[in-house]
Amino acid sequence: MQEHLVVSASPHIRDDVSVRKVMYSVVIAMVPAIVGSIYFYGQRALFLTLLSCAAAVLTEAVIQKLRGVPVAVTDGSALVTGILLAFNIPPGVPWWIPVVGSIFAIAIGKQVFGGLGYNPLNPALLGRAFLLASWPVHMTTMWLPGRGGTLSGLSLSGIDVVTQATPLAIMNSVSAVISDPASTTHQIVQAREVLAHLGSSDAIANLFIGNVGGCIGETSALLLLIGAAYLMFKHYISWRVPAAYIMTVAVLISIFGGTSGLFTGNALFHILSGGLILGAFFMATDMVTSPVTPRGMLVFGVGCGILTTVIRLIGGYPEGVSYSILLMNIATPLIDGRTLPKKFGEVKPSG
Amino acid sequence: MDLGQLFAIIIGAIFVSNFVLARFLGLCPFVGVSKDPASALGMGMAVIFVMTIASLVTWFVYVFVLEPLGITYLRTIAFILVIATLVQFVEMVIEKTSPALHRSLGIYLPLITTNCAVLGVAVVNVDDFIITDLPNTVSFIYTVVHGLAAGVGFTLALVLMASIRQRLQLGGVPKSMQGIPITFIVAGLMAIAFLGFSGLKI
Amino acid sequence: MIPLRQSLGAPAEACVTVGDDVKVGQRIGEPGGFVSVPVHASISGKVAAVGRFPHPGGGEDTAIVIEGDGLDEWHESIKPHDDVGSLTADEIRKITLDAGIAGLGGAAFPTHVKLSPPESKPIDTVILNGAECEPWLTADHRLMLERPGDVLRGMKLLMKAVGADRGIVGVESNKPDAVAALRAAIHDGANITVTAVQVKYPQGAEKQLIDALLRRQVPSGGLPMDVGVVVQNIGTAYAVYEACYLGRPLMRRILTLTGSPVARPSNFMARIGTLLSSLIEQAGGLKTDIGKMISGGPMMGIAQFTTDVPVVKGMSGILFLARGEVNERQPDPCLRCGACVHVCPMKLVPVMLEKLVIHERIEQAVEIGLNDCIECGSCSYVCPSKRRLIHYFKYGKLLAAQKSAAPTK
Amino acid sequence: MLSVVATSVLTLSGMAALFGAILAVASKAFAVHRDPKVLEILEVLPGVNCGACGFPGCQGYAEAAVAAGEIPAACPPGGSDAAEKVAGILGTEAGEILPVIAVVHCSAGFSNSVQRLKYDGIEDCRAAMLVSGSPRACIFGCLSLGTCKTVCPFNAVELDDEGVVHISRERCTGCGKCVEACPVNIIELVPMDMRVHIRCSNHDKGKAAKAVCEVSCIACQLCVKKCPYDAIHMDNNLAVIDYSKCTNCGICAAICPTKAIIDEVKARPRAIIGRGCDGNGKCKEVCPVKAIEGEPGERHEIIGDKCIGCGVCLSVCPTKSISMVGALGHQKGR
Amino acid sequence: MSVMKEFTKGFYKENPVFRLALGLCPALAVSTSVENALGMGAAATFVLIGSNMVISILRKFIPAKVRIPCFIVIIASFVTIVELMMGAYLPELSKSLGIFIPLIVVNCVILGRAEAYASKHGIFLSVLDGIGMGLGFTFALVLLGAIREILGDGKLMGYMVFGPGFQPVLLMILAPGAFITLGLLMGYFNTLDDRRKRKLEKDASS
Amino acid sequence: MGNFFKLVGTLTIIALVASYGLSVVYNATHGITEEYKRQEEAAARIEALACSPDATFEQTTTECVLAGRRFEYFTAYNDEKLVGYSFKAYGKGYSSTIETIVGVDPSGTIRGIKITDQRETPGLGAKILEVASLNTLWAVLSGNAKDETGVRPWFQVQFDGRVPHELVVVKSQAAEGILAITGATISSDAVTNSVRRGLELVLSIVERGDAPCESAGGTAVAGDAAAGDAAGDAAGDAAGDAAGDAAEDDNAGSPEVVR
Repeated sequence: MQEHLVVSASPHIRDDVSVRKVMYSVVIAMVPAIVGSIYFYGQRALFLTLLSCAAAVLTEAVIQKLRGVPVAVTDGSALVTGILLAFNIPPGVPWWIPVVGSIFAIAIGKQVFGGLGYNPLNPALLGRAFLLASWPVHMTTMWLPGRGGTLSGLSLSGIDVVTQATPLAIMNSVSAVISDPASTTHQIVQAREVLAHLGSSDAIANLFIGNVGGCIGETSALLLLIGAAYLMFKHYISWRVPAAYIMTVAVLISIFGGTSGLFTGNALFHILSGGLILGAFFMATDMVTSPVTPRGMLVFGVGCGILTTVIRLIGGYPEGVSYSILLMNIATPLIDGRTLPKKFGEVKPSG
Repeated sequence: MDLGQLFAIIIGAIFVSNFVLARFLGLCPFVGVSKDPASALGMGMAVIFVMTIASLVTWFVYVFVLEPLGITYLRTIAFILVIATLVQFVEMVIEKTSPALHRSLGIYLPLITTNCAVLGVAVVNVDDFIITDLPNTVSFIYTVVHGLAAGVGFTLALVLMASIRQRLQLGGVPKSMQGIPITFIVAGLMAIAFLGFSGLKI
Repeated sequence: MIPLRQSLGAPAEACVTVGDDVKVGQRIGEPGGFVSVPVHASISGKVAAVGRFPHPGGGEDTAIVIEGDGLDEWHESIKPHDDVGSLTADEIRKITLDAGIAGLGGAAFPTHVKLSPPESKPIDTVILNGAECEPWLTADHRLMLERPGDVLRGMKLLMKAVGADRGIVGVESNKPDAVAALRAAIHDGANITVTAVQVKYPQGAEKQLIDALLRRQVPSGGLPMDVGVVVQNIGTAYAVYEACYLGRPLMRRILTLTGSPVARPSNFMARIGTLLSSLIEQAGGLKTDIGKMISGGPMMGIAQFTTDVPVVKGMSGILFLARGEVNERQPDPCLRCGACVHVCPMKLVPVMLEKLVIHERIEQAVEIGLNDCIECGSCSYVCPSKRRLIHYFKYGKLLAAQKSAAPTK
Repeated sequence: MLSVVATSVLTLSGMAALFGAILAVASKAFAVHRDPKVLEILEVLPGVNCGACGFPGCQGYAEAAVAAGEIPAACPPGGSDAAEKVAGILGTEAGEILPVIAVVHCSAGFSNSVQRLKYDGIEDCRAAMLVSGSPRACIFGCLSLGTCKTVCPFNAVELDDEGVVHISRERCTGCGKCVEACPVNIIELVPMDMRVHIRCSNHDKGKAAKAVCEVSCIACQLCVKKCPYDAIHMDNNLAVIDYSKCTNCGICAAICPTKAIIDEVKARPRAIIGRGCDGNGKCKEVCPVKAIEGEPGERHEIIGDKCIGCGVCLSVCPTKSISMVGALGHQKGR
Repeated sequence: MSVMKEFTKGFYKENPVFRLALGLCPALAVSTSVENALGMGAAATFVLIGSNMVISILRKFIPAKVRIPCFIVIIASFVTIVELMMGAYLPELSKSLGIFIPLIVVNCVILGRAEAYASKHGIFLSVLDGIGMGLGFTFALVLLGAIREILGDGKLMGYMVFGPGFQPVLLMILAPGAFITLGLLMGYFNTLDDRRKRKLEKDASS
Repeated sequence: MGNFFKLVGTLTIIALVASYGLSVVYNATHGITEEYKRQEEAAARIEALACSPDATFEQTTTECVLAGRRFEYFTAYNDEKLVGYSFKAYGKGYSSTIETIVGVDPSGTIRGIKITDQRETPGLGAKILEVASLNTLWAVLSGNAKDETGVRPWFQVQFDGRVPHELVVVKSQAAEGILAITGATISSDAVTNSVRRGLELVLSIVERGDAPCESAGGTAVAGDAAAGDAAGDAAGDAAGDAAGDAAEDDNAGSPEVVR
């Protein structure tokens, strides 16, 4: 007997993309940055990344088993979360940090809501925020210097660079010194010197390549951009969010980010530091937690940009990227609802 | 009084020590009325209104009645009496003037009385602005602005929560977590995100 | 076997009974309403049965089975009109109706209805849709190549019927031969142009075609006539030509038979009522086991479960997919990637629509445009999670219709 | 200076009096007419907002009831209990509401019926009808995709592994949502106490029906003939029970050759022939299941596991020596 | 309903925090340590018993229209008593509970019980209900407090639980930790409840 | 109308009874509370100054307003000999105003501080009172706990012997200053900064003998004072810490309080 013909609703042909394909493409896109991190920070970076991934995948599998739903860890989404979380922690932390972070990210950030596609906030960023709130010392001091370089990419004198290892943190603290009326003239001169160093082309080049102190995967703008370009080429991420995000930061920093009045900010420095590239291309673009409407994406990006700038300039954290994305994640449903595209041929709603 | 300080109070009450997410005040209505954004907004507006008025009235009661008479220990009972009356009064007015709004807020309008955010704002006001030695005009303005801003912060959290819950209702959440439990998880995650505002230098 | 449901709207009512002799072109079904067309016999013979048979539109429907006598005698009413040039608009409409012409693009909307715009909506342009609706189908393409003159003649009649003074044939730019053939066939005096449009699915959807050609957007919930346009299919124009010049009712149509399992993919001028199984024989049979048989194109066509269905007026093609080509993957959770939003030609948000329909929030779904969906299939096509978006939208529209139809007690 | 006690007492009671007065005045000034009856009715309604009454939710029902001054329509979930209470509030007499239950007239499973196509799409009967018609070769029957289950507000519908729909007697309130939703219209609301049902809706002739489904009604007319109460008739090749005549005797279910009739009575009484039997054999003649044996003139006996407790023999016994025993006579396997 | 049932329902079946989702504000705010949780629980229980008792006595005399204001005044009085007593005899605890003592007034548990129970039942049952509910509330607070204190501070009742190597999860002490812990606990209780119900149903059907 | 009086009457009577009852309780407890506070403060002053319990204190109320409150200080004498000064500092912490009593010796170094009132988060900000106990719960339960009475909280001990410019919160033990509580920079800041401001004010008064705030009570001073508050108010708890460097945020933006 011949098998029955399949009957389904149209369309009868499908593109061959799949969730797995998308997820593994993201993984591939992050490979350059992983390789870079191993180069800059040594094997420990790889070790932490692997731990983080293993914990994420395992947690996902265990919870899915417990919930009695099909175990679908092979779709790669947990792996992506694991890598992204590892990218967001300093390379010098103890081994249990990425493990606990991954467990939190997957369990509370994702599976509680039903798993892939339902979580309102980016799990990897939640994991990071959780770690940051829980073990602030580990998360803000355990930097490793880049290969052959200094923590900040420059050699500095007179400033406490041990605990303030990332370039952005140094920028923040010297800015504070400059704007503090209690600072002595000598301190201010010194601070200005540091500031000039940070803005120098050498420092910017170091930032671009990634040979500075920072989280495992966030430092090398170059390698991240290679991955991002691949994803954009594949149309898995939209240009809207990163573009709006980075442009907003650039504009706002240029205007307000300087220490000597308006329009003296160093936008390039801010864009290349503090994980902004990683955030803008890999985390703000997270499909599940960002808006689906084109206008919504722009609003989302601009919102992230504003919040990042606000947190960087007047907030308690030097980088601000993860919190601003999380905050905008919260607002995503609201943005989606308010930015529905104009329907084809839509007439002005009457009344 | 200076504007910077006023601004600090506003930002502080809305973002940094958000009444719901950082101070745990007003959780019952936060859980109850956050099912759809429209009524969340309505409830939020009602709370903003009540909080502002309550701050104003309790300031008068405290500064002109309780303090001069030396019976500040009665502040709790006096404040709650004021608030209860106020809310019931507002409820009657809304029911008369806008039945639609009244229906969408349902039973939660009377619950504003027992919304600890309202009594909370009055008590916080006393601690932060009234018993300090600020001149009366200044403490009055701070008090009212703080009430208003706290209400706005409450509304912000409420509306955001409502829009997220609306999305969550469209599937996914495991059965035992549905409803209030997941609302709390979301609140927790929102609170984590709001940690990003901590340390704002204004 | 000729089903009585040949167009959108009410099916026709049989006006012959079992045992009657019928001839080619004889009317065997009377229209069941204004939005309905008559049905004609496509062969001569004896009526063998009137009953419920599988219909390519899905499910079963009443059909008249005619046992052919092989004589192919034409009914006496079939004779060419003498002076086609002097036909008035009303007469053209009448002929169209009598000939049972329905849109041959796929939806089978009765043509005479389209040709009767209300006074308040003057029509200035007739667009002939030569942008083949779907990939794989080439029926319209063949027709444009082989009968360009007749197609344009039919078009002129259509323009006359609605009083439009301009005609545009929109052809996708990957068919330069068709453009050339049509252009060559245009003779002086006729205000007809042939325009090549971008190759982009769903360019053949009428609203998108109007937008591409005239930059006019048909309002949401409106019809092309709201912007002064009537869009007709190539095949329809040809049918009008046949009806007016030759006096023949619509009893045959061109359709494509294709897909990897087909031995000789080809276009047929097939009589209405021909069983698909016999068409398959004509095409040299099937090489491999088929997994799916689709009436229409791959994007919007209707899947069939048996080859024992007849050709109907709205059938533009038959597509076969081999077993291995059928995508039966279970859907994954929605990633909210937004690809569907990106491709939607109607600028809707399928991702939200789907969720609203799943949770039966039909009112909300309608509010954000459920009924504007043209079911082109683009969203389902691109969805990485293989969600059944179009199916949900069809379902949602059904529920929406039920809801608004439900009497409020 | 007054003492703290005096100040406190004066201030607080003063405030209380003042606010009390404000409220009292305001409640007059802003009084809204709200019918207390609406609230009362809302209290007694089940509050599931199922909409089976045809009004937008229970509130709508209550408002309509008060506006009309009588019960506007039945509240199926609430049943006569709620109706009585509502009527009590309204002061009108409640009409007797017969409790009803939904019954599915099809019992085709995956293994005993023929599929005609492989459906790939949303798990919903209505959605399936949109693209393909029924995936079953029997176009009258159940699609086994569970729309009735999804629409049921009371979790009363279950599909077993075979795809056969079962409706829980305990949970079904007869709200009729499934009846409305079923695209092949095979669900019907029947009186609650009816326990014997035709589980087929196929109007094809016997052979055609049998070809697509083993448990279909093949229009053999056996049940029509055997029904002692004339409660079954044929409607276009399909047996249909007239519930106004049916007595749940279960004869039809016992004799149906294709098991297309279901007998849900779990425990039936059993006939017992007493001493008074004179062996006239009348009971033996009428017994539809041949459960009585005995030589003429001798006391007859009931064959225990054959008797279905239909009670037909009772009425024909001239000596009135047959009686029905207990409802626990024997357990009919499901 | 038996007296015992009336008394124990507050623990699990009608636990004010986990099941009825009442009194959430103090439950989250003061559950940073077991000590505070106990103090708050005791204070709330005292107010609950007192107000239930008084309201039950007065229930016949209070007109419906001013019911809520009257209840609130009564509750507020008891709260103020607690506030004053605590200030005098337990000054340290009073300090650490902060504004949440006055906020007991608007604790939905108390007004809710007054509305739903005490205004309809006799004095004995009302007091019993107050004790039960109060203990249930305390139980919930202590459970939350214990979890948060152990994980967030590595301590229980102010004493270290783990060795000095333990790195406490500071988040648990912060606001997010409170929300998440409560959410997970509620989800857990729901699961338990579900399982219980399913078992009951199974028992009933077999 | 009778209904009206019944409503109002009931409410009034209940309020009457309630307030009577309350005032009785108040009268009974008020004295105890006040007395406790007075004693606690006195004890704290002595502890902060590490002087003999017989020391006498002389209160001075200044024109200055600091942190929204009129600034007062005590001059302590033991046997007619100047021992030092003591004042109360108010700093806005994360969830409360932290009251600290500071003892200063005549040379201007801190002799000790004692935090007398705080409602900071237990486990976080409240660690400003934490004694670095090594006793575990198990040790306590098994009765092996070491006696730790009289041990002063490590955070407060850090203030001993400091002069104003050393009162800076730092995040690592390597740096010179007051080591912050992990995750609770706000609370650490609040204490440190309020102590420093008070100290500077006291010293300028006693050393130079001038009352540097003629404009006390005016809006400018009030605003300044409040600005100090705001910085504390605005800052979150664990957060500032995480920044790793926000230690100086409190005084970074705002001008010094008193000229």
